[in-house]
Amino acid sequence: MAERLTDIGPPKYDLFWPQVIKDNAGKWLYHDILEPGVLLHVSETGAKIWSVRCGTTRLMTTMMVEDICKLADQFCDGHFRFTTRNNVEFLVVDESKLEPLKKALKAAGNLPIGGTGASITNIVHTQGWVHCHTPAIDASGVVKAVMDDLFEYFGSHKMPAQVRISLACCLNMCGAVHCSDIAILGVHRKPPVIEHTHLDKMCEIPTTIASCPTAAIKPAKVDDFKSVAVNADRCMFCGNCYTMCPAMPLADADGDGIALWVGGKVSNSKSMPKFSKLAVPFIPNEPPRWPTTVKMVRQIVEAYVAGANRYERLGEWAERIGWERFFEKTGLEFTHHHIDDYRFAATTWRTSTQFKW
Amino acid sequence: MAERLTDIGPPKYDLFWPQVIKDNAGKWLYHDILEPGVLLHVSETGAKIWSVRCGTTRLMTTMMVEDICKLADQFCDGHFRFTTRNNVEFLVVDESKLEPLKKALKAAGNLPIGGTGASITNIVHTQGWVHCHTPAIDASGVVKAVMDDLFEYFGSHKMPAQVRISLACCLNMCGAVHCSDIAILGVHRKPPVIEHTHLDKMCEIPTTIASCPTAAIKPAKVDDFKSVAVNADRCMFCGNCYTMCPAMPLADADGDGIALWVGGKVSNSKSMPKFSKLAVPFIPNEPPRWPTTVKMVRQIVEAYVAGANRYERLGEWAERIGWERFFEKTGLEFTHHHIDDYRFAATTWRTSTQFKW
Amino acid sequence: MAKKHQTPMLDELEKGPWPSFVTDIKRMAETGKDACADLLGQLELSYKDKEGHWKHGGIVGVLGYGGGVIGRYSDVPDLFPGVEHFHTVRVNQPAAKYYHSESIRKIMDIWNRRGSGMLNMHGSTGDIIMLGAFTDELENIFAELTSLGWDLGGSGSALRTPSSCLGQSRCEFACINAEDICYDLTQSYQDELHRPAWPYKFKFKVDGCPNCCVASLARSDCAIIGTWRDDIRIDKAAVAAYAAGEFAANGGAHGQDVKLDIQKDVCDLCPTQCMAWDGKTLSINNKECTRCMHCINMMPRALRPGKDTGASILVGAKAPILDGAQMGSVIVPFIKMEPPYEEFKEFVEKMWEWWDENGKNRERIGETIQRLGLGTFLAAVEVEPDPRHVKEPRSNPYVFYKEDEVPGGFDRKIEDYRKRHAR
Amino acid sequence: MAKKHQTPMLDELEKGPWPSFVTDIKRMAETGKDACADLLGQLELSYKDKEGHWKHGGIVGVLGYGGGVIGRYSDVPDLFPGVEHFHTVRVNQPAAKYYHSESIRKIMDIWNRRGSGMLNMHGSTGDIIMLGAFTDELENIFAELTSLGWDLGGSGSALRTPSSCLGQSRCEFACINAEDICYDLTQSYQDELHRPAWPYKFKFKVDGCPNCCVASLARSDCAIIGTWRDDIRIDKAAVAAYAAGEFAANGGAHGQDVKLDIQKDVCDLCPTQCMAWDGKTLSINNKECTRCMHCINMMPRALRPGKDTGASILVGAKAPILDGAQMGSVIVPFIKMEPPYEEFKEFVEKMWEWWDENGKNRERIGETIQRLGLGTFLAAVEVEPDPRHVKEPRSNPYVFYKEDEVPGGFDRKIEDYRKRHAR
Ligand code: SRM
Ligand code: SRM
Ligand code: SRM
Ligand code: SRM
Ligand code: SF4
Ligand code: SF4
Ligand code: SF4
Ligand code: SF4
Ligand code: SF4
Ligand code: SF4
Ligand code: SF4
Ligand code: SF4
Repeated sequence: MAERLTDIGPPKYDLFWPQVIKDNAGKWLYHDILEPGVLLHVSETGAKIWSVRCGTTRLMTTMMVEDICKLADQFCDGHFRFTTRNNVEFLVVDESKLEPLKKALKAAGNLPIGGTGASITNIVHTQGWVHCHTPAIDASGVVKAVMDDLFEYFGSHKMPAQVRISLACCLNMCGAVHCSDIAILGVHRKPPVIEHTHLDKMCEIPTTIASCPTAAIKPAKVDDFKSVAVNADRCMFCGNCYTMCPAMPLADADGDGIALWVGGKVSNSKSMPKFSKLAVPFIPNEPPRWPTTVKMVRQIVEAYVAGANRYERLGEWAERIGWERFFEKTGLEFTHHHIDDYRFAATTWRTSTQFKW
Repeated sequence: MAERLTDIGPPKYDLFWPQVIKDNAGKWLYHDILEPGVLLHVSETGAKIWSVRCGTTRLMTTMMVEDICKLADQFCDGHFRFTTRNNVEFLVVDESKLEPLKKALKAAGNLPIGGTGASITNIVHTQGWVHCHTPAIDASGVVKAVMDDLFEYFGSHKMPAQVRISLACCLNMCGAVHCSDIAILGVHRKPPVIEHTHLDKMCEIPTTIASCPTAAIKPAKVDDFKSVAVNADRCMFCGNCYTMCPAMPLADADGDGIALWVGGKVSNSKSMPKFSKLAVPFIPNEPPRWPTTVKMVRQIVEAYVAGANRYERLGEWAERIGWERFFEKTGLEFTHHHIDDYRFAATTWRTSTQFKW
Repeated sequence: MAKKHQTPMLDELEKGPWPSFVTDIKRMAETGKDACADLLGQLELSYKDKEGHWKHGGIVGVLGYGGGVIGRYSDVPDLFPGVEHFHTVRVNQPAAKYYHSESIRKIMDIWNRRGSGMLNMHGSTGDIIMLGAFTDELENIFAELTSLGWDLGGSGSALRTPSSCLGQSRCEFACINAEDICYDLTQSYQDELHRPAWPYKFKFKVDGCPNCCVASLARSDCAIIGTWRDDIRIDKAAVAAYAAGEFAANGGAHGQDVKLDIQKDVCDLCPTQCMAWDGKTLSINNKECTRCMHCINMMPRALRPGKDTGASILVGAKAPILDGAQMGSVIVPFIKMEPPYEEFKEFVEKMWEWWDENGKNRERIGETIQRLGLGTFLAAVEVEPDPRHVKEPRSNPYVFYKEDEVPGGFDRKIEDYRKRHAR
Repeated sequence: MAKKHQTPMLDELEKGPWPSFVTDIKRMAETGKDACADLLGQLELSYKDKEGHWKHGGIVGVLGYGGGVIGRYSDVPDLFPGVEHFHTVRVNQPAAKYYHSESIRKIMDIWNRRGSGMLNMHGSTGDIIMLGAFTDELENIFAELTSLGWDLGGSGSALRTPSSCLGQSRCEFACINAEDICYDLTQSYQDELHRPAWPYKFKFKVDGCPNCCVASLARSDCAIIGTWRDDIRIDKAAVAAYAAGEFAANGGAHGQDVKLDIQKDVCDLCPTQCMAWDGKTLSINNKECTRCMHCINMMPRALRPGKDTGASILVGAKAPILDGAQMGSVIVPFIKMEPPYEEFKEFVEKMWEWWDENGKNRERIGETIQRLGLGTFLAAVEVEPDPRHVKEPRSNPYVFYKEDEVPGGFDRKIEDYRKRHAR
């Protein structure tokens, strides 16, 4: 064990850079999106680099990585990168390889070109039923169904502005969907079912009790087992108890499903960053293709395309026209679930006579 | 007691109307502020009424009311009204009486004309040391000192927009200063001093404990007296305990003084109503003329006049230029007290890189 | 000879151009009103001590009423016996505070004879505040007031004296008869006003339009604010006159010589950007208008609210004690307001019933709503949830579902779960 | 022959134009990877049950590391033995996720031999996620990875794998060397990354400019966002070219044929309205600019951030568990970011120390700040209060004063009070 390496950290960031980046990092002058998916960056030195962006499934096999490597070898001297939204970018230094690369990508079929500019780029998402233990929904399947439907917008620049869709399969929100133009969120709706016979063995009762943000969990003795009881009226299905204690699963075929959120953003451009707001409280899980979710996402996208000004993010549009108009334009129903009742609820009430009919 | 009248309510609203109002109520077509303090209202019928608005002290004697009655008799057939901000309005039906009324008012000297349009109108205020038991400051005296200083703006239209100053002498905020362009607020800064020897006799201990919003009050036995103790670290000097229990006074010459707040509004015009925000956390009580308060109010007013666009309320101006700029322009200091730490505090933090140097 | 205290500090407040309450009180003191002299004396002491000198009230009042009088005693009565008792009598003002000299003189006369002669014209809630009576005069004052047609206002955990802007009596913007509504509510709810029976105070204020001249939105548990549903009325000739600089901007609020730049001052400042001006025609896309009043305020001679008028009802405004200040929140976006205001009163009674049942002691309705949720309140008053109730939909995912909303309900068996999922 | 489960539902996800993960996994299963076949089988079962089939992890990992591996077990292992263990190995990605085929092939080879062959490229935090290993392979995988120069990422109550946008490597907007900062922090804090010792997780993300392409502002406890203090650089010739329609608007983001209306698209949308365009000259009142990036985004060939660059530090972003989601709040409005980033690291260490002392179990730093107050946190990290810390100053009057701020302190004697005020 003497030679066991630890704490070496990742490879240094410039190790895999193409030479043109090594020479021009920090000197880039401007970029130009030549067509959907194809970026040109020009340096102060006159040097250029073309990046061809392609959608990926994120959940992929080593075979898929090999597909990418082969294309990279052929057209990019082996260089490529992944974006922060799970697209792959082929880094082209030799302009003459650009068209052949595009052709090869089209031929390959599993790496659609797009995701730049005013498009709907790849959906940031999480693990769902493929790996996690707390999901209310699958991730990859929903993403596939939604992206199939929105495919025309991935490889084009037809949106008023960039549209960022994210998905998280439970309230932990590993997809950090809370600031997305459109967020697809897995939600539970039933309080945990408790395994009284094993709870005390599997979990620490005080930690379990402390895990509940609404203090819905109390100690309880059930059939002589030390266990806990949940006050269902106070449960908001956050799942934190299950994270702390496997004897309290929430998952349920009827209880679980999807909520849609809209109008968040992260960038500071024009308006300050915004949280996503609830658009659709619940859509049942409809594997394998989640048709209602797909339909409602499209409804939102289309209303946005029809109504927004160019350069206006979805949330900026909704705020400009007013949320009453947002619900009218999207045809979505406004319910009591849309009215906040959590900690800052009062700050969301309409304290003005200003509203539209 | 048979003939004892109760529950008759106030005189009906139209009882004291001049005839022209009886004839034209609901038919008014437009108004025109002919000069500061002088309003003309014109009816669909062509009828006209002139209103001459004058500042009052609000706190007044019956002799002052008699002064008003005399002028009303002379020029208005006895008709006058008070505004929602404690100005008096003389209702002139006969145009020829307008100039003589103005002359008489000027002669009288205790009823300055003004308070209309883009002026600083009368200060809505409360009772202070003249009547209430919980004040941290006087009311009438502060108002007098501030209005003396701002007098030029009462009888003119030099403000960018209307400026509404309000004063409340304690956190109960009877002046409802929480939505004022400028608010003058009496604040305590010492926790209640407890009269252990009498508390149990004068107050109900459970009610007293329950009165504290921060749970700073706990039951305590002091020298054999049943009483309470206050955790000074949790006390935010709201005074609610003293309201419930006279054995816990807060008032203190060194502890009490004035906080200034800015940028609130009530009207729905242009921007939605806004709360006033903290500008100056504390100014000591400086009777009889509160010079520091007077000076700081003027500082705010002058920065506003210099910086705002016409038709822009103080809060609209502050938000347009940004609060960092507001503190720079007014020369007021920003301290840790300006940072909210109450229930909705997190909603006031700056969650963006957007700010000015 | 009239009583007199040395008041060197207060004397400083006789200087300066704004009317001086000190000067006014002094002259009253000079007529022999000891209460006035002692009031000045005690106030001078407060100026010296930088502390007030009044004690808690204790229960004083008139027979059969739980409110209308605020007890007040000096904590230095030996020094200032004239204000040993200094109770307040809240006299319910006529809506919009119109007076005739003849009538007001009569009540001033009562006050001169039986009270201190000191007044607040008016209290923040709207009452005529008679400031400074001894306990034994209260019944007499009340009897004389009622005999003249006046009654007391509210105090304590009761309905407080409703108040209104001047509305249709002298304002062209009024969309509802604010004064009539104020009067009608006052009369209809006399019992609620005089006999405290609620968790805490409750205030109505009525504004004729969204300009909110009585600040209902900030200061009343239930704000009734006039508005309209149809189109803003445009007088084209008057628009042209504004364009030609014939009329002063904003009804002369900035001086008669300040004229309007319709594009810049009106259209560009419209919060919804729903107005267009091409130099000749002013057009409004009324569907997108939020009836903020700005354009109408700017051009009162050219623009008027529509004709299909009614009110928006906003509930819950209050001062900061205890949970922080609140403004009113839209509860009923639009309601017709025609006498006898039945539909509105039905709403009010549902609201009160819910608050009465659910409100804690000293909890304003706005706080009860905060605690139990706006959705809960809407259900109680039978109003459908509407995007107009919120500035924005919730952004946190913590949605409470009721058992009957979820197929299969909440009851599940762990055995069933374990059939599908090993431990 | 390769193992195969019937997957009628998943097969539906092979249709449609977007790449299909099912197709990809199927081909891997066909090479004989039982883990992939069983993954599809179990996923099909989940599609049928509408419930996931993974159990809690339990503690698995590699020697000396408290994180980097997430344990995962099937709850139907008899049906799908290939995924009985399905642990995740988080491999720390190179900053900005540049790869060379040669090098990535080597780690894919490890994964083909010792793991399932399934990946997430990449995890939401930024790691290369190797999805599906048996416990007994973990040490081997780790040894092979490190021997090739790769290390594990973070998990548990530790520093998580920092990540960055691509910054100066390919972006003209980058105001700081985002990748270098990311790398430097990762290397400097290896111990914090591999050995969980905090109340909860902690994330760094580094964005080169306020566009926030790695979403640092929404997803990292400490966001380092490039910005500048001097003036936006203007290339006049390029402005003219935009005006003449020679360049596409917004860097071609709307198609090469969409040109710019400088007034409408740039100046009118500037949030501070600090830009002016007279048809010839574009001028910026930089003092009023909030460096939002909009104008630069619109005209990347004409405008560039200033040269006095550094970062704004925003602290506290997180997902909603437990107190609701937070975005980062400005803590350090501006800090220079030059290697070795000493000043920044001093700040970081003060921050961690405070959080470590004050944070409750499973409390993110943003929640600790919420609970104890932003002012308290600022004092702890020795940053002066600044209006830039807030969107607006407080509007409630509940100011806490400390005893030493008030003359005479808090201790008072009731006897003294009663000397001035009778009971
Ligand atoms: C490659 C990538 C960074 C990386 O390190 O991987 C990237 C690259 C660029 N971003 Fe980004 N952004 C990338 C994720 C993001 C994100 C993060 C996200 O979506 O999760 C954001 C914040 C999104 C939000 O606000 O919700 C983001 C907000 C922006 C903006 C601000 C747009 C706005 O109007 O709000 C710009 C400026 C613009 O597009 O005009 C920008 C501009 C750019 C530019 C033009 C920068 C440049 O000069 O090269 C790059 C190409 C733009 C394009 O794709 O059209 N990038 N960009 C990411 C590509 C993601 C993808 O595959 O689709
Ligand atoms: C007389 C009075 C109502 C009453 O029942 O007594 C009144 C009367 C008028 N108000 Fe008011 N307002 C009166 C208190 C208010 C208040 C309440 C307050 O200040 O406490 C407000 C809300 C203030 C706020 O937003 O903080 C108020 C906000 C307005 C507005 C909205 C202005 C804005 O830009 O926000 C207008 C429209 C305007 O001025 O253009 C308005 C307009 C008017 C008009 C022009 C209405 C009309 O057509 O006659 C009246 C004369 C205006 C003037 O004084 O310049 N009135 N007005 C009140 C006079 C108070 C005083 O003595 O100074
Ligand atoms: C007289 C008056 C102030 C004035 O100078 O005008 C007044 C005076 C008192 N108010 Fe008030 N309030 C008066 C209007 C208001 C208003 C304004 C309004 O009604 O528009 C408010 C703010 C709006 C609101 O209702 O929230 C107001 C909010 C309070 C509060 C805080 C209530 C809250 O929920 O935050 C208290 C505290 C309490 O009830 O214990 C309070 C309590 C008091 C008490 C009873 C003091 C106490 O703690 O017991 C004061 C009696 C003083 C006295 O000696 O007469 N007063 N009070 C006003 C009533 C006169 C009238 O009837 O016309
Ligand atoms: C793998 C990954 C999702 C993915 O598919 O990409 C993931 C997976 C899990 N996350 Fe996460 N989180 C992942 C990125 C995130 C992010 C995004 C980010 O880092 O930018 C967030 C939101 C930002 C944040 O940190 O708040 C995130 C917020 C959470 C939370 C909620 C934390 C909170 O304070 O609100 C939890 C709950 C917890 O810690 O118990 C959580 C918990 C989990 C756990 C450990 C489940 C649990 O309850 O124990 C998941 C393990 C799943 C598994 O089987 O591997 N995960 N998690 C991401 C890590 C991959 C990587 O290392 O690159
Ligand atoms: S969002 Fe929830 S279910 Fe999905 S990966 Fe994260 S913790 Fe697991
Ligand atoms: S799901 Fe959340 S709210 Fe419900 S019991 Fe568990 S921890 Fe509490
Ligand atoms: S604000 Fe406070 S001190 Fe002033 S009158 Fe109201 S309750 Fe009394
Ligand atoms: S003043 Fe307020 S916070 Fe302080 S002890 Fe009294 S009730 Fe509590
Ligand atoms: S609220 Fe409207 S109707 Fe009432 S006085 Fe003010 S402007 Fe006129
Ligand atoms: S009332 Fe307000 S929103 Fe409506 S058109 Fe006029 S300015 Fe615009
Ligand atoms: S955050 Fe800024 S610097 Fe980084 S990639 Fe995005 S635009 Fe470029
Ligand atoms: S960066 Fe933003 S605020 Fe600054 S000038 Fe450009 S658009 Fe305006």
